[in-house]
Amino acid sequence: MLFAVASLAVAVSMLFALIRALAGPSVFDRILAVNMFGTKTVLLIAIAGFFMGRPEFLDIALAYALINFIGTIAVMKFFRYRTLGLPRGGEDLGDL
Amino acid sequence: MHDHIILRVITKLLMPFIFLFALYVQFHGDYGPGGGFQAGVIFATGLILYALIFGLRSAKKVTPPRVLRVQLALGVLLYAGVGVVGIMSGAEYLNYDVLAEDAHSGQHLGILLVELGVGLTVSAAMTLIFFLFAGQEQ
Amino acid sequence: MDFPGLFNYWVVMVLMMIGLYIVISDRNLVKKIVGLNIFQVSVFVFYITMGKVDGGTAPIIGEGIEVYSNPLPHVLILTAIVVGIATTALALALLVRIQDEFGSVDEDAIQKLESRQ
Amino acid sequence: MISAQLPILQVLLPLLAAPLCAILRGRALPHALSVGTVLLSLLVTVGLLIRVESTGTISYAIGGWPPPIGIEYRVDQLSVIVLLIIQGVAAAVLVGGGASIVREIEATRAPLFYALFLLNLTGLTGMVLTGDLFNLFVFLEISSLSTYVLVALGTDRRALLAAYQYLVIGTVGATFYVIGVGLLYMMTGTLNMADLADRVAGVEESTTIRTAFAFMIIGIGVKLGMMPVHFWLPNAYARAPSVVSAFLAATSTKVAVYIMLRVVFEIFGVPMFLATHLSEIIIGLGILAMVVASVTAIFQDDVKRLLAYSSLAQIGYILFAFGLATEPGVTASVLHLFNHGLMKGALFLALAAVALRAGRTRRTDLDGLGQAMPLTMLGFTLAGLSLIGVPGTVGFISKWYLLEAAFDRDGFIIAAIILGSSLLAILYVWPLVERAYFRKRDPALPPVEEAPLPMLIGIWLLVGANLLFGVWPDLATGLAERSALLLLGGAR
Repeated sequence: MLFAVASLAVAVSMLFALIRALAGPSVFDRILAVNMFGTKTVLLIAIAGFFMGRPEFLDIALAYALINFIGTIAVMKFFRYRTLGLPRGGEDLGDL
Repeated sequence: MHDHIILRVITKLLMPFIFLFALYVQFHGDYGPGGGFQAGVIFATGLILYALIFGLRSAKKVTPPRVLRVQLALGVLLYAGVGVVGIMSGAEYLNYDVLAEDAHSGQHLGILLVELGVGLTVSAAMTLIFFLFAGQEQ
Repeated sequence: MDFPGLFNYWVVMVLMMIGLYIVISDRNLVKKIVGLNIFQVSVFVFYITMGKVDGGTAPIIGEGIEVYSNPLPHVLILTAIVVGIATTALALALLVRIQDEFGSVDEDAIQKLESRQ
Repeated sequence: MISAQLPILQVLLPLLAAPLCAILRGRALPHALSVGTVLLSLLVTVGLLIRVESTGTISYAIGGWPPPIGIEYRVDQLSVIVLLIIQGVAAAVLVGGGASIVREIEATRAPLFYALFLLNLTGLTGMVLTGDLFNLFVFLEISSLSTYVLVALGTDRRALLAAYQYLVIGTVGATFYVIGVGLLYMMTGTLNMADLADRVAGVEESTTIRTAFAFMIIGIGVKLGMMPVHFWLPNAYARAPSVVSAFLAATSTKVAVYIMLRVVFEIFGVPMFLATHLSEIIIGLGILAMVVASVTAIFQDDVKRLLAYSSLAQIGYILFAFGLATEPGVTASVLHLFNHGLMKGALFLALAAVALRAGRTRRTDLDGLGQAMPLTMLGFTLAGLSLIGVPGTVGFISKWYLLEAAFDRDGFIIAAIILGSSLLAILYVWPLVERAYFRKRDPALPPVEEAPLPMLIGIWLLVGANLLFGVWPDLATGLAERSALLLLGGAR
């Protein structure tokens, strides 16, 4: 019961994130929404692991959180500088 | 450039933990979820994060593509080489029983080495792929 | 437990058809790769749902757990996922070269370029 | 001790050499390493041939896990005949292709080229040896992925498009195959071919098995260039580097046919093949390919493309004989699979020599080459005659068995079509020979000289095999007949 309520709550907030991701309007809204969606996925995995008595799921949640974080940074950098490598042309060192 | 100080600091804080986590997944693979492929990807993720924040050039200084290519080949050789040890000692290819005194620890050692090979190859391949696509001139 | 029934196969089939349709119909070469990925993912879903055992949990050894899902399809599909990643990376690398050589990733534009020569 | 390890060595040698090649620098070292590997592999194949002929089917359990739990490598007559063609052509192509590789592959890419070539060889060999359906898929993808890159290395920029097209269609094909394997696994709970053959028999009538059958046939059909899904093949063969064309044309579609033979006859069995009317469909598609592809070949300007269409037509012959599902039919199919590999290997390698010396491979580039490159063109002509089916060459042996198979089913019309298609082969081969011997080379073009010695050795090894197996066909026909027996009777 508790599991159903908890996952329903997370699912509803994921739905909201999804709506924002589809509605936009700006690209940064969408990125933020997708990032939030990913965070909620981590939460969902953690909840599932907790209530099913499988703490091993936390490893998966951790890996997903990591990928989500780096993915968001990569997308942000790409939209800001239009490249993943060299933001200011050839001579610059290409860091943020 | 110092205008993204938060990202820089967070990255520096996070990187060791990412690598630690990768190693955990690598060597914990025979007890929990994980294994060479997942560990390799997580390890590469750390390098990719570094390249994203501190630039491709400094990332290439840390892990030159040439070294990555050798690492990639070595991983495959390690994988195949473990199997060859089986042949050398008269058993079948990839038979790990002969790696140690008793079959059980032999299996354990064998799968550990094979997963290490997979991890090396995957992390090198993922990083190389990122370098390739990020290095495109616009 | 009647509701799910063959539900997973419907999902798989719909995804598969969407993917295949994009691969065949879209003129943009990058979108073709996206379609190809959807197509492959449908097969991954197919394998993973296939291994589910009623009442079974994730196949990680734990204390006091009796029933596990069948891990073999998961292992097989892990291999297929790796292959899928390799294919996608290779396709994208080819596309980068195509963009360099032809200046476009649109099938029609490239064909026009070719026929003019 | 070593003889027990032969099946795995066959796969392992190129697999170990490939990463080593990738590490090395320059051209000479990787070339030497890969030539050594390929020759050693050929030796292993001969060892396997001797063992199979003396003791029958070999089974090798990887990791010591007995089948059907573990992955099993099985070697029987059918595997050996396909292995012979793969390893033989690989050896001839690598020994002979050195100069062509120097011309068409940049120095920085050379080590990777050799690594990919060896990986491709690994994949093809593995597909032939493995007795496990999913392991087969893995090898299929190893060989396919390396093939895509090899095709993309072509000098022409359109090679990129050809590789892309091949990648998309090839991946769809491979995925179809995986779906089929998944459905089979769902019904039977095993992936081992021999085990599957037993278990499918019990559930043969179910829709799931038939769906699996359909998916697998379409998936493999894409890979072997079956007529309606063949369009990737001419582009890929025509635009790949010459050496790669020679290797691919002689081996990759053959291995796909081999898988089709195994899947259809060993796992599903003849009754189901006939009951689903697939037999008629495949015969029809084969005949369609024979006629349409031969006619298309006549009108091609690029000789490489012409030979690619000719390959499609030859696959038509193989498929037609395969579709008969009788013992003479399957024998002819296996035999033609072997013989066609020899002919196409020789033709494409000779063409690689032409591309090396004359620069291009359009029809007009062949003018007067009979005088300028006498040995190369003599080899080309002999292989061309073999393609037509002149007595004394392997082509004749193939045609003989094909006709026998057709008459066996009272297929007089089909026999007439086979003969007619051979006439079409004359129409597309003869003009090339005529150009080479009876026309003068355009004086405005730079003069050409004979191909380098290693290349001639490679070409004449294959041409010699064409003649040898044409005069003394016992080895190939014996193997083919026994594999037909094995496929049609042994598994059940």
